[in-house]
Amino acid sequence: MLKIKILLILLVPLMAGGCGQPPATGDVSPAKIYRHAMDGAPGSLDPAQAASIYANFVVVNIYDTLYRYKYLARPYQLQPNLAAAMPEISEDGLEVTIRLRQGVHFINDPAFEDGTGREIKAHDFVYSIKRHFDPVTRAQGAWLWQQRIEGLDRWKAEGSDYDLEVSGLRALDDYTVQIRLTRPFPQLIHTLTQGFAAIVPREAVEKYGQMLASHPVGSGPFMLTSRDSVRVVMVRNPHYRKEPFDLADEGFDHAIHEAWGLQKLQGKSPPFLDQLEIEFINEGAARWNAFSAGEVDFIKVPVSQFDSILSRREPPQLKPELAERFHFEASSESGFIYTNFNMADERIGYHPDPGQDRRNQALRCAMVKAFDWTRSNETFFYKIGRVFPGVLTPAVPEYDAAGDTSYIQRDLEGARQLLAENGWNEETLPVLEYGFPNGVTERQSFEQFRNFMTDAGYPADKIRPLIFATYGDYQRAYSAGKVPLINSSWTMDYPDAENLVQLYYGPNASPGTNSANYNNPEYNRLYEASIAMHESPERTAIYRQMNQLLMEDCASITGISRTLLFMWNKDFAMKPDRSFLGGYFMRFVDLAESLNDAP
Amino acid sequence: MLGVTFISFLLMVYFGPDKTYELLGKNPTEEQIREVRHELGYDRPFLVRYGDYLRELVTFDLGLSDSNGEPVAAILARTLPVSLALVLPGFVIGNLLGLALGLLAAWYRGKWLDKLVMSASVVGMSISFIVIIIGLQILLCTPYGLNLFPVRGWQVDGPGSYLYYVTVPTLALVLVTLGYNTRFYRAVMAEEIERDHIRTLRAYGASPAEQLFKHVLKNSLVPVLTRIMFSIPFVVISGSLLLESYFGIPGIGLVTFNAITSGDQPILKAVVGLTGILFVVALMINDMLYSLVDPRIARP
Amino acid sequence: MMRETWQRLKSDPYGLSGLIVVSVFFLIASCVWSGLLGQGWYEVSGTRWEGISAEHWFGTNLIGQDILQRTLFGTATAFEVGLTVTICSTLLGTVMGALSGWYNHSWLDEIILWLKGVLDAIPFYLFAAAVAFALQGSPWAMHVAMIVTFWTTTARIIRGEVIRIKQRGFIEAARAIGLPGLKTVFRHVLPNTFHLLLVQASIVFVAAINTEVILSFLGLGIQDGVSWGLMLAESSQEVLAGHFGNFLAAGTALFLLLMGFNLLADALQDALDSRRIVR
Amino acid sequence: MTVPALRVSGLSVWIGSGADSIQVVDGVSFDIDPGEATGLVGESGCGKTMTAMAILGLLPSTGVRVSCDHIEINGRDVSRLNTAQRRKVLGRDIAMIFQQPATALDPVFTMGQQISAVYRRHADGNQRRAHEAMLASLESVGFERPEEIAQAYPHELSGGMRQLSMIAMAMVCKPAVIIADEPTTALDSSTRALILHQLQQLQALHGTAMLFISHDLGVVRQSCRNVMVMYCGRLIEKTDCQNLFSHARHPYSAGLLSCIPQLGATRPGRISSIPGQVPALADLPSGCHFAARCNRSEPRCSESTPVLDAQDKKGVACFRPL
Amino acid sequence: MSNSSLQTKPPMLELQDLSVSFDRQRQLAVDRVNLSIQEGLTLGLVGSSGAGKSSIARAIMRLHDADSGKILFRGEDILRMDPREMKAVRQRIQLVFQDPLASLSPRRSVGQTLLEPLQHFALGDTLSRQEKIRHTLHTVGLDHDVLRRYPHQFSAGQQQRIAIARALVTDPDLLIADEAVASLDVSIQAQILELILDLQKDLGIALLFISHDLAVIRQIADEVAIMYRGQLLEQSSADAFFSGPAHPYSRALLTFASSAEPPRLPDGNWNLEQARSAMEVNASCVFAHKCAEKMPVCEQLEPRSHRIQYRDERAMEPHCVKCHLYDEATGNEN
Repeated sequence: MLKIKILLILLVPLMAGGCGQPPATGDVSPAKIYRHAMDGAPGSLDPAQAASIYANFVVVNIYDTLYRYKYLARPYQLQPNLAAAMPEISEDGLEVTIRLRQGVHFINDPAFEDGTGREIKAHDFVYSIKRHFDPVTRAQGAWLWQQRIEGLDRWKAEGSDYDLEVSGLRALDDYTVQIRLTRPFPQLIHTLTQGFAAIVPREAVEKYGQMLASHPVGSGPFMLTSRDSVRVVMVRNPHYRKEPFDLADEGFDHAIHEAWGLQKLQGKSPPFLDQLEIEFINEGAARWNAFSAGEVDFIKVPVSQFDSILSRREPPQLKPELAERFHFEASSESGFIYTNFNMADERIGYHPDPGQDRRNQALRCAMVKAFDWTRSNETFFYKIGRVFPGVLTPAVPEYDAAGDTSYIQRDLEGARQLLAENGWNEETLPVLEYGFPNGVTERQSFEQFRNFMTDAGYPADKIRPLIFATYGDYQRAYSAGKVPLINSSWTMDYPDAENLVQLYYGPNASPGTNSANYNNPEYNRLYEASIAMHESPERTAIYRQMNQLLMEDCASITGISRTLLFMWNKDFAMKPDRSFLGGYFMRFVDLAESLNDAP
Repeated sequence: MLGVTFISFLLMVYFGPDKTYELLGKNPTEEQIREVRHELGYDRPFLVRYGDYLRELVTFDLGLSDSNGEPVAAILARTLPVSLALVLPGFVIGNLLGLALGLLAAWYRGKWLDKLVMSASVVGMSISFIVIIIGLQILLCTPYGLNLFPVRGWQVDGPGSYLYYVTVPTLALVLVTLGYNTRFYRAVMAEEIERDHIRTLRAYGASPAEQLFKHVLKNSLVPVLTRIMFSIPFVVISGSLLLESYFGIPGIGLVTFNAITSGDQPILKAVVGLTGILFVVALMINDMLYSLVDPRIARP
Repeated sequence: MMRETWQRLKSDPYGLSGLIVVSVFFLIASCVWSGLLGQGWYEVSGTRWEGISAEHWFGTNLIGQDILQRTLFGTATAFEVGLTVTICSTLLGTVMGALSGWYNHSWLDEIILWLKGVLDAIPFYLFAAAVAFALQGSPWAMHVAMIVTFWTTTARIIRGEVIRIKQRGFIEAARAIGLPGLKTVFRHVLPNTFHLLLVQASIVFVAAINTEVILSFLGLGIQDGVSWGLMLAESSQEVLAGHFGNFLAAGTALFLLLMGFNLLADALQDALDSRRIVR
Repeated sequence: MTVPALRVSGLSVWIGSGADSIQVVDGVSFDIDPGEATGLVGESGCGKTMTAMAILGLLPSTGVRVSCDHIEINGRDVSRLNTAQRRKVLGRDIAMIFQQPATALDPVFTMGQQISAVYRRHADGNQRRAHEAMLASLESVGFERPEEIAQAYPHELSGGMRQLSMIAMAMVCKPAVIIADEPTTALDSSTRALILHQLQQLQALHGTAMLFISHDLGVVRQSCRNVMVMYCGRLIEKTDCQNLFSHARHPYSAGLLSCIPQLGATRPGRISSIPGQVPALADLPSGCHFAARCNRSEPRCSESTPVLDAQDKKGVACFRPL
Repeated sequence: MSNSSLQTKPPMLELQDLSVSFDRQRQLAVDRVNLSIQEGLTLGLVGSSGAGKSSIARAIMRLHDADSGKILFRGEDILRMDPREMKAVRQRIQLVFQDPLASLSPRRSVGQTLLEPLQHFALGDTLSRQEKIRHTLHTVGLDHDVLRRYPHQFSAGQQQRIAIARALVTDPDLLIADEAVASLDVSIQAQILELILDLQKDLGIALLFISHDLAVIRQIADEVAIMYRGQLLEQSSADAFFSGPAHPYSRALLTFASSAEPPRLPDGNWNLEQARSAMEVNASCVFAHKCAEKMPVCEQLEPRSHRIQYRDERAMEPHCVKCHLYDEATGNEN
């Protein structure tokens, strides 16, 4: 009966509509349209609020930053973008002078005097950074520069008057910016590649106010035409500065990039696309379906599909029938996933009584031992995630591939023994809440976590879920120290390990990024000592030492870096990139050679 | 109306989600937290915030989304048409089909046709909306089924693409409402058919068509209209919420869903206010229709 | 009275099969509560996405939990939610409906009607979300949201019926001997709404289970434990990858239980029809 | 001999199916001549209304079984007609007036619309002529301002006016037969008198035959010349009114008559009542259904059934009539 | 039995200028009515529907608030009683309704129904209550095996007997029967009337018998009161009334009630349309718009209620009429 009903109902619209066909797109139109799928949606498109990967992605394609990373070179190398050259840095590392390219204009917008975009000047950069220190902006990037640029914090304290000059952030002339730092900040240039540091015209801010977030006025390669909850559409900025692509300079490697057809870009000026559409598809399965149905040209493959697309895991390789149609790249994210213990919680963290403090440490270490990274990797990351001990992810040079991995080896016996030795049993073990924001995967992670713990003898009813309706509420709760077990992930802001080790720096405790509230004086001291250092063997040694401290204290169950698989249509010549927050430039994406040459 | 706004404000805004931490940068200072809370207005007294809310509703100045800074009014203006286009076919078909089946079953009540329709409607009522959505998606949108329609999305630029995107959600909506509608309409019609004045009609030789379409239908218009009117606000918002979040359709439901999961209060406030208004409007139209349809109300 | 109802119910094949289905599910739920079944719902006993086997009748889910165990446990969750919501909302609805019907046109009636109007005007999922926010983290948030919204229908039915019954002679008779209002309501009015309450309760039960599924799917549902809604939510991430275990198990169980309840509700409605009793 | 306007013979009705079915009308046969009013009297549940509904074919097709030899209107057998043919007869040749005019009229159409719909259905589709016929009919039942009534909805009229309108509706096609089922039961005594008066005048004017169903012997006496008494689904006595009141022959008829309270200057003595109760239809005694309550019964009364001569105007179904 | 001998006794129940209005529209349902009921006697209250008969009954039971006037039960004003006193009065006055099925609680067995008043008034102990119920059932002609059954399992006549039994179980002094036989078939009506007459004879209770049917009233009442649109138009002993109704309305009612054939319309304006439009006419006599003997004064002045003097032997009996025809001051044309 049900069948009949369904059939009947199915037939009606089918017959009436003669069956819908997918709407005609790209391939018949001469315009070059590229459709990108993203696994999340950006919130605000105001650069000052481009805190998420997704927002950053859109922002850096609409606005311009002073620096960027080379398109193809890995590990990452900095490259001037709107800046004319790499910065001049004084001996003491405190004074940074940056020269801007001349003749670069904002896009045309009614915000400007005669509706045409004016030239970008040094004071625009100064203004854009200052904005982060104006409470009205609701900026999220200020933490990158606060306490670091001379006078900026005071400027804020004095009321954020843009007409007042900040001693550490000045436009020397129309094309020269000078930044004076309070202490050496080797990562400064990295921060200038981020969407946060994108250059915003003051006229637009004053005209649109908060609505700048939905009405961006930039100077980037693309201009926003529409956005809604599921997609944004951008078109080429016709006045984008001419800047021919130089293969060698961008780090071209024949072995990898030739197959992707990137050599054709040589000498041409981006952007190459006429239209850029970004679909936001949270659902992995839906994203995959959209991709396999040809509705989008590029995706980050959802883990649930790894099974069906890979012919081998190490290194990941695409099945031949897919490889015929798609390009493929596997890369490891620079961030990682981990579970912090809230060290400020006396049930599990620091305790004024030294004996209890020790027992708590034993409990944490037992839980670390009970955690089964292999299993977790297999379940959620198709066994191709990269598990590593501590906080130094495989993506940074400080990672010690030959180091001791016992921290991430499951040792149930050891865990039980540790518990027993320290007087932990079913009665004495504390009730612990495992916090997570609402979500299927999050819940599954929790249930798996609980299973790992019960395997080591932790009673199931003593590990309880603490579910939050929104991510913000979850953050609020753990920032307030209300969550003993904090499931979290970290995406690096820039490819420098400093961004990782600061996660456990005592003064960064909640509400800062140190959600574990880890506070080891030795660790703190080492961090402070390394603060002025560039990447170097000395700094690596310090970082590894810090990593060791962290593991000894068992402040966190850590960690795994996901392996990201990207697939894209062979119609396009491109190089995917999404391992950290800063920068993903769509301006270099082009139609593949064969298609491009077709009339 | 005041009650609607008050209760929803109390629950959703005052005790509602806190967006502060999502809007904060990393490693924030206490001062920054205070600043954001101030910017979001969380630090103002309850009554002031409620008063502001009412003023916003009355002046239709709904502010900007906390998430993406877009004016809420613009978001509504953009998403409402999409939602309407999405749910309207299902709503209309679901009601018309339900009405037709209900009428049919009521006329043949007790006969096999009635039993068939009623059993089918029980089956329909017993399938969860979620199961229908997922099931239809598997059946129609994936290689495991017929793979005829898109899994998600909404890129409508003409009748063809409209059909392409709207079919599966419409089917889901029809399937989930048809059982309930049929039952309801059958009950109404059956009651109406058993009324004495229909017997009078039969005694005076009126044809079944005249009985059904002239007298039964007109007499049952009041409950039918009530049901239809009052389901509109909910279909537009609640019904589209599941459909849109599952099929990735940029309508008001998805916006609401995102607002719930991200705690975007200006949007939540607007949506609640909007449904409140819709509800009141439905109430008014309903009263108006009553008096048009039923002379006992028009001329007491 | 009850015997007649039972007789009629027994002679209705649909109703009887509905009753049997519901009873079987209730038995399962009882077994789960008493610890006989479904206790392994959280245990990882297999590898991910195992197919059907002797060990895992319905296969396993992503993290290797047995889907059968989870389905069984989900039955208990469904009944736990269904019973709680049904009992509370029916009680609340009865009291409110009786009050507002008995004191028809009084300020009390007006207030209750207003409250009903307000609750009806707020879209349910938003309301549920709001309650979830307001009761942040409470495992009862979903129950509260449902109870607070579901009582209105019951109250409306009871109010109408009370107003109708109030005009009947036997109420006049009770008032004529000076029986106090509350006593009259409980002794003479409410027993006559029993048949409506029973039917309405079964409808609320269906609605509660259905809603639990949707709320859990949206993530506003149960906290610890597993429910069919959570399984369906899981399945929504799997079905497109070709793993149907969760979907089939939870979808079928849900369908069967709802069907059983719907059939039972129908049969009850027929069996308890007061007009037929009078005749 | 004239052809009777309504001839019913051997009409039986069962409720339910198979072995559980209950016979509610048992072999009812009678004639009504043109212009003649015949009352059908009996206590509630005796099958009066069932008889009327069966004559019109208004009983539901499920759960009820009807059988009859024939039902003739002006000599034409209507019992074998199919539904479409029967529809043509209903309202044109035979019309019915119901007990509750408040519910028997459609609340959402005006009286005028409802009456002219009947006329247009059967006589003349022309809207204007139907309107005129409708007004004429309303006027003929005694309304002084028929236009007002035509524009009124049923709820705007008093009970008596609704019933008069109903009569106007029945009369609009000037049918050969009218069946009036307790037309005045719900009304005041003054309104009742008025309606009976109008009904009688119209009937006389158009020569319409009328089957007048009532539980009230007084009302039947006022409006009918002939009367039939029904008990437990059977006709037990047929006679003219005068005769019944002066000389009822069936013990039940006599008992019924004696139950009616009398008006008079002096207070009447004790009223007599029929002992016992009406048996349940599901559980009728064999033979004469009244035997158990009858003080004249003898053994054969419960063994065999006394019969009433089918088409005679007078008769009694009793072995020992008074 | 001579009514005149009882005349000197104070009445059991007396209504003095009782007015009752409907809930919403402040229209009077009962308009300054004076009535009295003697111990052990039956007052038949007659009128068409909407005349205010039931409102009087409801006002006596305080089911409906009276606007003004007094209801004296054995000299005490019911309207001014506190709940405790009222409870005592309620035990003494019982009601029987028109629709027997509707007046019995469908989900309560006969036994429970009969027990309730006993419990409420705390009469007797458990044992004696059962005995009392059994006895009362016997009185109304039912076996005690009905106790466990439910109302719908009985015929209409039996249901009414149960309702009467419920009224009798507290041994009341006054029974108010509000159209208690109107919905019954004649044969059952006769049985119930018989029962009521017997009960009254055996138990000596007074009866306020409300009916629209004059024939029934003739059967049962000692005194007759005629109501029309809230007003009491005539009151007299039954014999006097039926031998010579005074008010034009009473005479019309009698004409309607006689089962003469063909149906005869009494004189006066009984046209339905007229009746409808007349509702708005504010004549001073409520009956003026239909009255065949209307005089100019009837439209101007409300008639007084006053006694008619007869010349015959029944002159001692009170016979009150509210009509200008009998008022020497205003209606002297007669």
